[in-house]
Amino acid sequence: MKYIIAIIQPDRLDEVMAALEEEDINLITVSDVMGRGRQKGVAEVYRSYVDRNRLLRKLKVEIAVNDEFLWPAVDAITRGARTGHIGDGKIFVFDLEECLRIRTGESGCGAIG
Amino acid sequence: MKYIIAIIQPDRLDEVMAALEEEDINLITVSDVMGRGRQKGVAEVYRSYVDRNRLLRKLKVEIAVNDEFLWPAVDAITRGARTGHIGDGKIFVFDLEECLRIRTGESGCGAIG
Amino acid sequence: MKYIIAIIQPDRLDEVMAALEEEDINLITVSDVMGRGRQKGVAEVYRSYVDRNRLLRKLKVEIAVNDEFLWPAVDAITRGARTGHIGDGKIFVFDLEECLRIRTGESGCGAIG
Amino acid sequence: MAGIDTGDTAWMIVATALVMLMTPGLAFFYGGLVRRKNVLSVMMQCFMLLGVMSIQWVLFGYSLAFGPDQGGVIGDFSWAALAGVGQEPNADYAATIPHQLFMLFQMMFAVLTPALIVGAFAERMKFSAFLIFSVLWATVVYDPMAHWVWGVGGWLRELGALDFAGGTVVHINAGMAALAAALVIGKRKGHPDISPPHNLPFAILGAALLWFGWFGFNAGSALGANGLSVSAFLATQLGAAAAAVAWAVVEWIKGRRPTALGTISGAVAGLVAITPAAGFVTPLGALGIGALAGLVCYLSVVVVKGKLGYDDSLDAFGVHGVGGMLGALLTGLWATATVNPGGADGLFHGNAALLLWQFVALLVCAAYSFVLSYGLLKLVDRTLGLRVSEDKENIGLDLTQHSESAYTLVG
Amino acid sequence: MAGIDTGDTAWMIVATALVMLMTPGLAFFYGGLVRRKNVLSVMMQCFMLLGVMSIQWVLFGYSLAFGPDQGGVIGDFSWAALAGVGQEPNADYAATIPHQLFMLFQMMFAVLTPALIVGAFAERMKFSAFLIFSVLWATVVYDPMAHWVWGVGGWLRELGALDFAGGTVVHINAGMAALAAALVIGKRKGHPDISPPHNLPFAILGAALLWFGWFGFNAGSALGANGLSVSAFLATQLGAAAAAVAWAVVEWIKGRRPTALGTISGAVAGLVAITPAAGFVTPLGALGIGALAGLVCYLSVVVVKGKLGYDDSLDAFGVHGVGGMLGALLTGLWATATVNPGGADGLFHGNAALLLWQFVALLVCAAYSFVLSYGLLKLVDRTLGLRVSEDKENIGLDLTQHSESAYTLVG
Amino acid sequence: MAGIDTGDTAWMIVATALVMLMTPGLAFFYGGLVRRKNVLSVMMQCFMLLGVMSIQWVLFGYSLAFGPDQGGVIGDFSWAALAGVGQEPNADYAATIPHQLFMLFQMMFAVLTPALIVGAFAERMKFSAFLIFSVLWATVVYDPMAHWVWGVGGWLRELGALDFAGGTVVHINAGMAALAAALVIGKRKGHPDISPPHNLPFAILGAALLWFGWFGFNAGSALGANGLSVSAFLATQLGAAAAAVAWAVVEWIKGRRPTALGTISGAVAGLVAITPAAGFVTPLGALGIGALAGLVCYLSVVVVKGKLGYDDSLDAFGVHGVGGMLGALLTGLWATATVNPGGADGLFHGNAALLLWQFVALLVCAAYSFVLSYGLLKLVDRTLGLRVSEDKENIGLDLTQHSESAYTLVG
Ligand SMILES: Nc1ncnc2c1ncn2[C@@H]1O[C@H](COP(=O)(O)OP(=O)(O)O)[C@@H](O)[C@H]1O
Ligand SMILES: Nc1ncnc2c1ncn2[C@@H]1O[C@H](COP(=O)(O)OP(=O)(O)O)[C@@H](O)[C@H]1O
Ligand SMILES: Nc1ncnc2c1ncn2[C@@H]1O[C@H](COP(=O)(O)OP(=O)(O)O)[C@@H](O)[C@H]1O
Repeated sequence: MKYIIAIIQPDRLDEVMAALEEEDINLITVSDVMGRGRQKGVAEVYRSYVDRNRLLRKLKVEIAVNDEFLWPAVDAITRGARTGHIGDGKIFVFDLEECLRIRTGESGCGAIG
Repeated sequence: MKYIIAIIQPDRLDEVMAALEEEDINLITVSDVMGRGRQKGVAEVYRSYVDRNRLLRKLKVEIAVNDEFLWPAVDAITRGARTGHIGDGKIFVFDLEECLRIRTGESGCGAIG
Repeated sequence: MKYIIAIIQPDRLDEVMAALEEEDINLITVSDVMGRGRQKGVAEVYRSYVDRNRLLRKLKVEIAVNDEFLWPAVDAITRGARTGHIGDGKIFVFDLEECLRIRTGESGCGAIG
Repeated sequence: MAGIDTGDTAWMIVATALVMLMTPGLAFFYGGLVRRKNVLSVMMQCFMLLGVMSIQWVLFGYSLAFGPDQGGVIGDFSWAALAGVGQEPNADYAATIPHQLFMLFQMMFAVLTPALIVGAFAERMKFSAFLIFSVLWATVVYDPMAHWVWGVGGWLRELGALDFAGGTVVHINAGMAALAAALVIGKRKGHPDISPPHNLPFAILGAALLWFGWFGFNAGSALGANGLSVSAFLATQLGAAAAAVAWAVVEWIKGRRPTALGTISGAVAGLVAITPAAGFVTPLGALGIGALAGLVCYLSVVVVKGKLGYDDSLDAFGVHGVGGMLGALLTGLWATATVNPGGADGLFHGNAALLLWQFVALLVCAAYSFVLSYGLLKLVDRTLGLRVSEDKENIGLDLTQHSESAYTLVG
Repeated sequence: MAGIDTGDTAWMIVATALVMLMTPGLAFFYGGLVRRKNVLSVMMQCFMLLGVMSIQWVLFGYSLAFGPDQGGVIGDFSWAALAGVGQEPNADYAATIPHQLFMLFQMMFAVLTPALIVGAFAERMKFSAFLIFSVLWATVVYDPMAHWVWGVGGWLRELGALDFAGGTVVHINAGMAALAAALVIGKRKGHPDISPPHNLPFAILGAALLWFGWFGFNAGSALGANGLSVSAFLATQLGAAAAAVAWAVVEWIKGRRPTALGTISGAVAGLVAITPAAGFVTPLGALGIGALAGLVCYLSVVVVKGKLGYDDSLDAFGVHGVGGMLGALLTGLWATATVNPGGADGLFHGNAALLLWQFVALLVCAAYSFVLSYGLLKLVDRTLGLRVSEDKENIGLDLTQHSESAYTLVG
Repeated sequence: MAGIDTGDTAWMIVATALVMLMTPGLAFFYGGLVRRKNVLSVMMQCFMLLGVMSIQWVLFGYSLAFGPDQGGVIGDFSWAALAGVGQEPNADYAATIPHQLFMLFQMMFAVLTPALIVGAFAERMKFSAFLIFSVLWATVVYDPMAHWVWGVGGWLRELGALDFAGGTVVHINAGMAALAAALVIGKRKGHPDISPPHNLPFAILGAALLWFGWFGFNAGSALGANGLSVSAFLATQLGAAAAAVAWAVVEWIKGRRPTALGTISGAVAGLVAITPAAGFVTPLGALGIGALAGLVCYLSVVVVKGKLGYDDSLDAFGVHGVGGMLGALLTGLWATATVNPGGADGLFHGNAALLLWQFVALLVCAAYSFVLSYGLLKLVDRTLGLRVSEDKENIGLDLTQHSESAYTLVG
């Protein structure tokens, strides 16, 4: 099992979710993060104070998948999130040792979906 | 060492924390996330716009434990979070390579607790 | 490749970022979390209700690095985040299997920076 | 128009608008204190009352409360749909402003009072049950009591008890109904370990709007722009100020820190307690009433409530009920005819009788309100069910009762 | 000063301040409904109009609108920079208050009206384009229409159509301009799958301030503290109340839940629809207008808009345009000279002619506003460009147009 | 009551309520600009002053400021606890409204002024030190200066300097105290790299409430509902409008974007600068003062402050101090007796002397305020300690001073 963490532009979530659905991947977890990457943010100005805005709003998408879904998932995220502009984000893949469904107590591959 | 990420219902945090305490696991990190799982959300309605509400509020609980605490922790989370309804959530377990306590510089198993 | 998750005090972010820059590590992802560690929070009081405040505000910093940057990164975080007081936080290190840059599709070590 | 004074009318129009603003103010005061998943439900309840109660009042509520007296206990229906309530003054109630303006001023009270009760059953009542209960309560509890105290011929008005701006009809009444509601509907799941207020600045905003609007409530109850309304304004400001400081000081003395929530709770408690007294007491009397209100409501909310263990979510009883009763009694102590010749002297000015009448009025109204509210709530519970399912309570009322979330989380 | 009535003046000063507060109210109503990345841009636009329009009005807008008549269509420049507009009353407009106060009261309308249009093009217009458009629009569309309807010698004023507080000049006018704007600027990226309102409590706060301020708007339009202003106040309260309830009830009946957003949208729709009628209808008439406004605006926003598919982001047309036109027509039905001898009877009181005049006035104004607004928007689009780049729309207007974020995310 | 005018009284009651609302307005203006961990501390400080200063004022502050004169420098204690301050007018101050109403109107100024200083030491002062300092400051600095400028027999009142609504006593005074506070307490940890405003919509809400309330402040300073109060209202609106636009335009010209924070900062700067001038200048004069205020305060806050390097957290000195001094001087230029026969002509109307008096008054008051404030702050610092420990500053004042968090993060 693999665990994917993707950092994407905040406004690409709908596209990413749509692309994932096409691959039959429906279960995800999303959260707000701030990121500093290569993208240069717009400087923010507050009276005398100029914030060079090193941190930009991003979304973090987390998906646990069985091994055979890894690449379809990665491709789907890439498809949905890519605009070709700097700041599109990154995908990180981890090995997932164990997965449990709290409701039923099931574990392993069967618990992922 | 293991690293546990649990996605639970927002209102089960107190129960989960209590259950963890019984196992002597006190150190955790919690954050707000939105999740899409099998649970169907209530549709949200804003004038003409109906949001099928694919994302529901969840809490993410992260716990680093020494190996012998893994199953007690997983059991405690399950105990605290389970209601038997769809949407109860998932537990993901990762291998944790290293752990350091910033204050003292300690590392390894001793730094976890 | 390694993936670092550091939990730090909310007001140490600037120092941590500065220390990381000295090591030429510029790409990070930051988010709000609540943590319970050894630090005892200030009790919060709301009329009749006293919240022993088991959860304190922390920041979570995530950094993916190539192996040779792991220790410089960990040291930089430690340097930036350490105050010597309880509550300074923890650093967790994971093995990162794969990393992709969404914009270009690049993967592996080259995609990290 | 004969007899209309433009200055009095100008002030009373504004006072009416100010009292109207108190209901949204309350929506923010309460809304900031609940959990994030229930904030809209509380605000929606307040806003809906602004709609429903205005209509009820115009159609028959005003007539029941202020219309021609039936045996001292209620008005009849002759002013229903505002028949005969026009632009001319009605000298029985206010000789220098249009009758409709007096009616409007009272309308805003009739809107606010049931909204106060919301604090007791917040975070767990069905919206439908809330609506039915509120309309019934307004008709069966509020309108008659308003008639007793303010209506021409009302039996309490004749009795000689003093209530300048509605301590009895508004605060004791809502407070006792709140107590009944907390008892009937039961505790919230998890009580007393409920997460803290989700947005204290909203509660502070609400308190500020309440304080601001209360000038209309109290100084407007003089029904004109004159020395008496100014005196009531002054008492209002001092009651709120003293109680805010008192609550914070008590917190400090008890070894805790002075809190923002405590300070605004104190302010509201002071405003409640000064309401019946506003037009009858000197500035020093107002300071005294305020300080005691801060202290007593602190005790009732922080000490007593904890011991009794019912779940009055936002302390509607602890602040409005207790503060209202305290204010009624203290009016019996500090009232003086030197401030208002239309008033009476209290115990501190040599007249013990007043205190007795205050006590009688308080007792009767509190009992009436508690018993009828309890009955109505049980009735709604038996028929429609008062409380949402546990599952819905977990998810939150915003989503389950109104299909909305107050804030977006991501994006 | 000869002829000044302190009571009337007191009320009109306050009414002016209340109408001023409506623009920030609108900023919160709209601001709460957009996405988090655009909230400041909407608030900034409203606030900037408070600055720019006040200046335009004083320099020449007031003179164009209310100055000496030129052929029934516009005022001349003789009152530019407020020449001759002093502390003495101008009996043509308001005999008992300083002329400057009348001018100020009207200023707040001139500020608010262009701000209403913001709802249509929110989340995608360049700030510079917005500014230029607004100033042009105020000068070319608003000022003349204000003259027609309110100016001494204005042709619509002579015609006999009724508009108590600005249903035509303010709401139909802004509503039609909003429709033009939604058509010219096009849909937001992602429409109709736009994330939900980022902060509904802000929208509720905005609605509360609008409701509160609207008392100044409508009851102030009586230009004095008298029976008529009270009657207008009452109609305002009932129009808002009935419409809020009606919208929520329709939602409920259609098998959805009653929503907080629906309730406040209904309240605003009711306030819009009652605006032309406020000084001419009985309380029951006001209830009728309000209930219909809730129903019709619900249909226009939820049913019709969805089908037509333009993107009026915050329903500026659906609420202000539709509600304004509905109110104009219903005034033709429910108006009665018994409430206001200066008014006229409507169809329900035996006079069909009024409905005709209402219809004519509505049609002319709606057409004038739509056509000129459309032309102005196209003009600005061709020269400066109306819309931000797609990239900037993605990032959000707060950052790209104002270099600011509304909220901090971490820390 | 002999001599009371209901219209004047109606307006002044409302004006008093409006000025009261400025303090919560300021709480939101300041509260939105600080970091999330300190928002309650700022709001709490404002709210606490609403309590404490009201009490101080009634007990002895009003008597010190307005009571029977002692040598031109201070009032005596004969009006302590409002002895003799009743419902009858006091013709020395305001002949047509109850004396208590004049006292109340002034009370709201006395509450607001120390609250303005909060902006300078926000995010790092101990709550206890803040409280002690504020009460001392009100007594030793504010009350005497109010006497000099407004009290019968006050030496500055006799001198012939003009200050319509409190530019000197309120804004210069608070601004200089703020400068002293910024110097004595020192920079915040991390300055100037402090995170941005945590909630700009709150700051916008605060600015809106300030603007709204300022109508009471300035137009209320005419102490009646008449041509002068309307003229002051107009000047207020135009001062704010011109300054808001000016600040935004300067930002734009300097190659940045026009910001929402800049616009509201400009509005406040304009309101400050027009305060002393409001009742003495023509509309064009008001536009001029506003535009200059926007420009000069921009420079003082964005350019000069950066160079000098003290940490006036929320620009209490940069806006209130600088804006207040600018307004005092510009009053000396633009004042004209045609607007207000009780005023005087300024330099532009041929009278250079006024400018001199304005300058003298400004200098004396600024110096007095700075020196005494500095001394008081040092005193409190030596005895109680002004500043929280570094640790507490890190954690935030909400938690460490008030045991509260403004918002919940999870759940
Ligand atoms: N090495 C990294 N460690 C942690 N987060 C990263 C890393 N690289 C990128 N990110 C996250 O991804 C976001 C996008 O990265 P960026 O470099 O702007 O995009 P691009 O993919 O176009 O190079 C960043 O804002 C940051 O949140
Ligand atoms: N494969 C997954 N990847 C990422 N997050 C998941 C995954 N499966 C579940 N989750 C998270 O867990 C939450 C609960 O899952 P859900 O399927 O509703 O519960 P249940 O355990 O009852 O099947 C989801 O909302 C989502 O946040
Ligand atoms: N074992 C753990 N699992 C998850 N989070 C942890 C763990 N240990 C510490 N943390 C996080 O780190 C934060 C700081 O830990 P704490 O024990 O207070 O600091 P210290 O490093 O001084 O012992 C905690 O609030 C929590 O968020």
